[in-house]
Amino acid sequence: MSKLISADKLTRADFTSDQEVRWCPGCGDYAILATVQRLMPEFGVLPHQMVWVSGIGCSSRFPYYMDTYGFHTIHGRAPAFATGIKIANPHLAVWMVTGDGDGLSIGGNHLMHFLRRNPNVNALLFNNEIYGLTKGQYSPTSEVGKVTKSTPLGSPDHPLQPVPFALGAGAGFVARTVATEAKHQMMVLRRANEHKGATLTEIFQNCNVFNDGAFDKFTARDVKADRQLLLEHGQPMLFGKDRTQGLVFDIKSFALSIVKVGENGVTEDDILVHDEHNLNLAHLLARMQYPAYPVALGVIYSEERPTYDDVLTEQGATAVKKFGRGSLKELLHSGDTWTV
Amino acid sequence: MSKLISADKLTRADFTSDQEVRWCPGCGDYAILATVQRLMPEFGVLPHQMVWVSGIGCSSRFPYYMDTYGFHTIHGRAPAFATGIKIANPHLAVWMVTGDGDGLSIGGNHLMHFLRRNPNVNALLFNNEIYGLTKGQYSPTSEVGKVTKSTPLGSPDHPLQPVPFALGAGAGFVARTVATEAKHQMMVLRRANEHKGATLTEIFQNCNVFNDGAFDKFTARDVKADRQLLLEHGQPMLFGKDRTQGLVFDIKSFALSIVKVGENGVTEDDILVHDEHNLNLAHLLARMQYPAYPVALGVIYSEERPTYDDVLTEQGATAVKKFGRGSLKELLHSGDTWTV
Amino acid sequence: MAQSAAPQPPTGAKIKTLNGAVVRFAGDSGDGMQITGSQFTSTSALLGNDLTTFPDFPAEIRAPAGTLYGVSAFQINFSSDAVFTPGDAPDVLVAMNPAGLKTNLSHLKTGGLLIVNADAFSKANLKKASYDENPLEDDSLNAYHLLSVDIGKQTQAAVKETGLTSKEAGRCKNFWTLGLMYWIYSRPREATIKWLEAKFAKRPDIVKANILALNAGHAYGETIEFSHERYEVPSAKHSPGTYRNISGNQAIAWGFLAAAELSGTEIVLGSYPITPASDVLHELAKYKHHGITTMQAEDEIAAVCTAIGASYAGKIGLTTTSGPGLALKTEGIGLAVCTELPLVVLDVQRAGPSTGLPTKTEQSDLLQAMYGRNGESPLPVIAAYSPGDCFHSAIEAVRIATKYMTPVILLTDGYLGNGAEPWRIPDVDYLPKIEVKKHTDPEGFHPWLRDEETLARVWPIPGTPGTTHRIGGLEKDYNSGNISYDAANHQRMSDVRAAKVAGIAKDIPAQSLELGKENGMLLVLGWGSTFGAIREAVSRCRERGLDVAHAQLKYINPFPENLQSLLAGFDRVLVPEMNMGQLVKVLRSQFMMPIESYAKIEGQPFKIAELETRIRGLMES
Amino acid sequence: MAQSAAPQPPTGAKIKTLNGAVVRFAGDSGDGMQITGSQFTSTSALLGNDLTTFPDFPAEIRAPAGTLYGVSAFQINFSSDAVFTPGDAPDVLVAMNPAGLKTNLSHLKTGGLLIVNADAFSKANLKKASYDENPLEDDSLNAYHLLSVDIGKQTQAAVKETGLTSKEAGRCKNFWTLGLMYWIYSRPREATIKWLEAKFAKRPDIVKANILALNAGHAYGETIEFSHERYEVPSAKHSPGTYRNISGNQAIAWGFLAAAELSGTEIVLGSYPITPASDVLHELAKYKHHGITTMQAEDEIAAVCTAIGASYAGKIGLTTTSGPGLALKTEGIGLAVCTELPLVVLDVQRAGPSTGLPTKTEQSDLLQAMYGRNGESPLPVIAAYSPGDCFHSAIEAVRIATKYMTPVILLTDGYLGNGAEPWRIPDVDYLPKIEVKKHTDPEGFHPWLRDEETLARVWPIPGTPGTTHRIGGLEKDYNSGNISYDAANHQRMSDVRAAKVAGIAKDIPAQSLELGKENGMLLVLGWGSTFGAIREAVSRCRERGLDVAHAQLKYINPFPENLQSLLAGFDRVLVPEMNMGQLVKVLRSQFMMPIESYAKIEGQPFKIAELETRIRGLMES
Ligand SMILES: Cc1ncc(C[n+]2csc(CCOP(=O)(O)OP(=O)(O)O)c2C)c(N)n1
Ligand SMILES: Cc1ncc(C[n+]2csc(CCOP(=O)(O)OP(=O)(O)O)c2C)c(N)n1
Ligand code: SF4
Ligand code: SF4
Ligand SMILES: [Mg+2]
Ligand SMILES: [Mg+2]
Repeated sequence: MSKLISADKLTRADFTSDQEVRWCPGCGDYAILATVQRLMPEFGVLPHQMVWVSGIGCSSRFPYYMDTYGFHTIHGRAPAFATGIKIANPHLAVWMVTGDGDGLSIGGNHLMHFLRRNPNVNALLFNNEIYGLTKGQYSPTSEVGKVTKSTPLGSPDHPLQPVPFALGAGAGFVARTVATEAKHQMMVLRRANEHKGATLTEIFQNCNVFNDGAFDKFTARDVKADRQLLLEHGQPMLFGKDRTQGLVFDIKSFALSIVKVGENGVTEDDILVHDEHNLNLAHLLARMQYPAYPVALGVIYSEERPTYDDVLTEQGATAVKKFGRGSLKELLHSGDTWTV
Repeated sequence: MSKLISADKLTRADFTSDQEVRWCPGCGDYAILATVQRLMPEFGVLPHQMVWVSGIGCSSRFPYYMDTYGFHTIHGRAPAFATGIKIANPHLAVWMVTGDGDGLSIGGNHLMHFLRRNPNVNALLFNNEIYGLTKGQYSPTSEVGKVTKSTPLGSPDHPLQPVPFALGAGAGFVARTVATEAKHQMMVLRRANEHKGATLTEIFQNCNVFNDGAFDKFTARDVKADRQLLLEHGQPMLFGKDRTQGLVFDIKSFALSIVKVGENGVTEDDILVHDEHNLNLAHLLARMQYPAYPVALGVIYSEERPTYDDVLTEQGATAVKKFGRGSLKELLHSGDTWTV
Repeated sequence: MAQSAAPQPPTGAKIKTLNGAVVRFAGDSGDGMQITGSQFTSTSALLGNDLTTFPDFPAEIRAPAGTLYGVSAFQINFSSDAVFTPGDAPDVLVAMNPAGLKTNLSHLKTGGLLIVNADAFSKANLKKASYDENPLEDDSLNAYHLLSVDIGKQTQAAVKETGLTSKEAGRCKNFWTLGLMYWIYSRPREATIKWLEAKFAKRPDIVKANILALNAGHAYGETIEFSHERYEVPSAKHSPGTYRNISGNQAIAWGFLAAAELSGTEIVLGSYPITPASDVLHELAKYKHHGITTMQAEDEIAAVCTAIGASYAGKIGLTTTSGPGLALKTEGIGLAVCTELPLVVLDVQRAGPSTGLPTKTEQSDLLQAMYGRNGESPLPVIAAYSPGDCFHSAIEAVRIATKYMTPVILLTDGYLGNGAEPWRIPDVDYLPKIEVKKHTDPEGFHPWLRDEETLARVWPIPGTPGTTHRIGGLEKDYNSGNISYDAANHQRMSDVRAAKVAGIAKDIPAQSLELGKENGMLLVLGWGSTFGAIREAVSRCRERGLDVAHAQLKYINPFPENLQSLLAGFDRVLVPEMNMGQLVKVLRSQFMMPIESYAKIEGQPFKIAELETRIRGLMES
Repeated sequence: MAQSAAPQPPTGAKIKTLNGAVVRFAGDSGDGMQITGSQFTSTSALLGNDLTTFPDFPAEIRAPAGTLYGVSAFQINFSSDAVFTPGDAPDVLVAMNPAGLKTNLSHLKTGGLLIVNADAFSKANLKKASYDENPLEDDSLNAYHLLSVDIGKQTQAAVKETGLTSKEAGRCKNFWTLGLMYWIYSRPREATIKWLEAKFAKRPDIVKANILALNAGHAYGETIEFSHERYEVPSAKHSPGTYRNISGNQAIAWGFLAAAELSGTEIVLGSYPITPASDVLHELAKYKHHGITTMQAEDEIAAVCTAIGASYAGKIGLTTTSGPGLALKTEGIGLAVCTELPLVVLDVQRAGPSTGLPTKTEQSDLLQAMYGRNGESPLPVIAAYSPGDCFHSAIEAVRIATKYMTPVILLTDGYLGNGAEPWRIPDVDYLPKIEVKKHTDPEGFHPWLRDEETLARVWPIPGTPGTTHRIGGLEKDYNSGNISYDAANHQRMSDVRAAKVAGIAKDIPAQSLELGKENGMLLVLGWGSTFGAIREAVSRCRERGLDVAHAQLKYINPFPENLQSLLAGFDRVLVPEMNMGQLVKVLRSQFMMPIESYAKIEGQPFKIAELETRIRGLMES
């Protein structure tokens, strides 16, 4: 139960429920929970004005641990519940948690329509490239050939990339971060919170039981500087330990390519500058995969457009303005009637 | 019932069933049916080796009119049925028909997973930007603000663009054509047929009853030359009545822009050449909308990669090679047993 | 123009007074039969007749002209007595083309009046309707009173002065026909003229042409040597009040608007279009100023989940669908059962299985509504039995859902949804308020606190300080609402969920008899849209002196408390259903009585005559 | 190493011969209790004991160490007599930590042997298990025979020589415990040693350490002053044959492989993971060389639709799931009913409603299986009752599906799926072949041609010349298979679909009695996994001289032809079910008999004792 507190005195404890956290020891979900609980007080939203919605999966247990309103729903359908909550009460701050199975396998359609509709809801997709809760089957984001319980001979499907998928669906805000990078994650979630409209943040999260080390190749401490591109709007897209590598667009191959500043006459001015409002660029950044490219983290795309809840609210208001607040009596007597 | 004919003597009649066609007079579906029936004999596939699968909608009645095997299934699920048929019998030529509601609203998830899995099935999406069969509600491809029976105050959702969606889903072949352009349609479907893997062809189809003229702005005879870009692999992307307008990539705005050949020193050599294997280009072309751009028609993207049915077949074959053809007797006696 | 249509004193033919009549209009989808029918309906209603209508659409959107499957028909039964069905066999059949004749003739009473548009009986049209011979030219229609008129030509002549193209002029022929029918049944033309003026306000030429056609048809009755009689059907003895025509789908939509007003709680509708339920979505979408938000979701699953989300957020979640859509919603409804959230699910049933016969009616989702969920998921099921009752059933569904914190399934069907009847508009001030309790007290709060009487859990609304909580589809502890895997607790929670629903029996009216008295030889027990046909059939049997009673069940889960004793009072109980005997299964399993089934599954409502025959067969044998 | 584990002649303690015993291992998820349990099981099976096992997993994947909800347990009932359940109350409980003790102690028989790992009873662990006091140090365990051993330390000492880290060494403590249990029950260690050698072939140090621990545990029994008795449980009188241990999920998977071989028709499995059905998918995915294609679909809807697509293409479509997944498949299954395609749907039931208690067992999807589809969609439902029967039920489901061209729902549950028992391997050569008829004759072909006897429609396969055709979910004409909106045809098709399923009654075995004789005072009628508990309880009651019989129903739709008369032969019929009385509902509605329900919904199988008490209560009162 939440205490009666004022928005400027919120602390992490105000967002921490009394429920025992039940993830496997070492699970990446803990780091996300801690970051979120530490971040939330910043937003000035009281716990009782916040709803966390989820589907089913390890990740989807998240709402139980937040001392806010929370709804742990059914597998894959969280975007629909979140939309329902938001349109029923647009004043609530609605956050959603889903997994790569929940959000992209059974729930891919809802997520897609959620993104194009654009309700003002923030969705976090915990991508561990595996089904955790059902004990280790491959997920839509697992790599081709993955050997799991359900694919002892290797998985046959081409993986889905969440961010390109979201952009293809018409998302207005897409970002990417890493579970264990608290600072970066906070930055990204702050941006998601500020954005008016549906946001999707993909969070690389390690499932140490069924898919341990899935992201080590670009998140491990010693390699990350060279293998991650930390995006900043308006800044040249440089990366590497000494920030000497950068992205340019090569018109010949019609693709991004990596150059070294200081070599072959390349200067920082030649490097592409990140423009998070450019959808064309976003598409290219979103699809960069290690080892050909560094993995792009941060806000990949953002575009404000009318939110679904605002449009519906406005339609209601316009209707009232036009017809007056509906009266049942008038309605029943409208059109052809006769009196006996 | 199909007659016993040889593949080289096929005619349109061999693909025409005895069922009365039940679309509204004037419906764009007729044109597609005629084109398909005329085209099929070319492929040398006997009618009994072909299966047409569909969901539910006006468009999904299509299989009834083909004298092949056909399955008119349930709303939105055609990709799953088609995949089941193909993996059960990879020798069959499997074609699928869906609508913008069937394939993108209720069935969006199946279509997405179908595309990334890449079974060797050809899907045709009849896009009329409306729900025909249920008498005129808006669909995911309808424009914002569309007034329909279910949205008397205008639809609130940002529309989904089928081709960008398909590319975001990881499709290996995406094309676009117009119902009434028989020649172009044939060219595109020929290409789809040749492509090994899942193909998606969006066909702009007029629903003259509930959404008449939806595509006139770029398909009408008098404007189409100026408002359509007919893609040809390896050819410069020129359009316009006298083919003097062309596409270039503007690095400043990081976007395609339109130039006039012969003006400001622009020559044909400056014009971008279509490369249907370049996914970056495909993304840009796919999102071009009139009036800002001409609408791109033809093969927007193609990339061959292993098909789902091939991989599964191969896994079966590898397993047999490795373990021998499974014997039930051996299986039952494998592992720990004891005899009394 | 209008004055020329003022009712003229009847001239030639004698006018015979009838108790009532059944008229059926049939023609091509493009012939405007639904409009003709509803104009005839409005006018008859304004005249004070009681009436029931049945529109009979083709499955295709717009089938090619002249085809058998493209025929659109509209039947109306109007009377000075109370009527309960659109009538079995029409007294008059209007056939605008050969296909309309072919597919509808079998309905017509022997000796009935058959009006045909002779112009349409061309070779091509005859062929499309699979006629080898022109039936107007052989003896095949001898059993009827045939009035063959070149309606097309007559219409063209009548509207010539407007200068419309001949295609546009041709479209007025349904109003010509309507004029003739008005003449035959002595109905005034004003209401239709007003309607035309409003409808085509932007096209005065069309208004004029249609009025000309209407008047010409009327005049035709006057002038020809019309050997058939002319009739008058006086007003019915309606209870005093203001009436309107209403269809089931419209009434149910308005019922939900009423529930929003009566409960002071807004409604959020999540829906996905499906025949024959879509019109409820369409209707509700018009009334955003009535405290309703409507959303066309991407599918039925999203629709129900959106509605449940809205319920969690403190609104009344509503979702509307038909059979295949209900099948998709079952997992979501199970969550609403488990989280005990108020939700109303409307199923406008259609003929199954699978896609079935989407435009035909059936009552075959009852067992799906009762049992179609995983696990033990009891919920209330109610069925509306008439268009007017649809209004009240919608309110009742919302009352039960919010009072008991439970999803409620409300059943109607395509016949009920599309059919219309005059309805005495209720006095809004006397409609009972729905008291919705939202929980705001943080003291001792947990989300599974229950009302001792109703067993409903509290409804704490996000946004309320002090009652933050988490719910979900996992089993929860009776005493804290936290997730619980405890064995005894699962039994207890299962028991209380069942007891809560069963307890609603105390809060609904006792089952009453529509006709007849308690303790008798035969009770005919119906549910849903079979009401009218059963009532009329039982009434006819009773007129013959048979000891038969009629009850129509509205509350199916739980049954009214007195139902078992009521049934026990009869020697036999017969349950007619438009399915293979689903209610019978439920009744038998609950009461273990040898209840008899009269199951018919033809995608069509029962005819009075077939019910009468069955009842008499049972009782006279 | 192996020779050191050769069975040593019993030294000190006297060995008492028992008929059987029930042992329960409980510990933290990380303690390896499932491995310990299954090793004990294999060894006992090899010794010739009859046995049944019950693994009891936590709901969490890997709960934090020491928590109550992270406890993992494994129970085995082994005997020289036939056993049918894992046993009600264990004779021995092994508790590897305080949480294991806390959550499992209530199961232990009064006076039973309680072995605890004293090392784990640290302050921290006691707190995590909500113990205020250390139960090993107060009187709270007085009712049991407590053997408190510092297993952790003992293990460390035993494996020291291997040089493993102390963490790795600690992991061997389950084998130490197993060694002690082997000593107590006089079981040889070879099989386990062999298993270790194979399992950790790449880590000889681990093999060695575990063997050392096993032997040390065994030696501990020898050396300590162990005041408890030592036992021997001789072999059971199994019928001659070769046996293996098998769980329900494995057996059902193998049954499907058998069906593919017996029918000469490949299987295509479309499935989506869900507890507790996933293991069937996992098992089948291993056997691509057995004529099976498996696909993990994007959801349950795609899974069933893929399977139906495969059926249309001439393979056997199979889909496996649990309750919430079945809810999602209902629309698809309805299409298979309507298109009359062979399809097998396996539902490994779990506790509901909604997400419910995913790791707990229940039988509450029966009504969903029977009625959970829109429209009239009859289909056969069968339920397996034991792991061995799972194998045959899978074959039977395929036989019925292909012979009658119908989807079949096959029900098991989590208890049956995970539980294991010894199974006499059937002689493959004597398993009846499944004759699958595919239609290839173009003569007079249409896709709804029916077999006069079975009423099954033909199965024409795409790729066959001369039989191209279109099918779908719309109603079709009886005589041509074309779409038909005809009223009488819909009745006829509905009737024939129902008759086809009902007719299967002629093709299944008559219901037999498991125990007792026809015509008596009480019949206990079970279905599914309650078999063992009911059989044992009835057997005990019969030993007391009560006139009670037992039958276990496998065919639920249709019922065996003789079922009604069989039931009528008893004064009373009691139906125990792990739900709120679902089979009772079906039986009552069909037979209108006052069948009594013993419904229990605790997510747990029935205990023999509670059934015995209920039966005696009924009969002795
Ligand atoms: C309808 C339904 N189908 C299947 C399941 C089983 N299930 C639960 S979670 C899950 C997948 C979880 O994967 P993901 O979303 O990636 O979450 P993670 O556990 O990896 O965080 C599945 C298949 C279910 N609960 N409900
Ligand atoms: C489960 C289910 N929900 C809804 C419907 C109703 N329905 C049939 S077709 C359709 C939409 C058709 O739109 P589209 O796919 O664009 O096809 P079109 O008719 O425009 O060709 C809908 C909603 C259905 N048949 N089944
Ligand atoms: S299974 Fe994986 S994702 Fe789930 S809690 Fe454990 S470590 Fe985390
Ligand atoms: S409703 Fe539209 S899409 Fe459907 S058949 Fe008619 S014109 Fe074609
Ligand atoms: Mg995951
Ligand atoms: Mg459409």
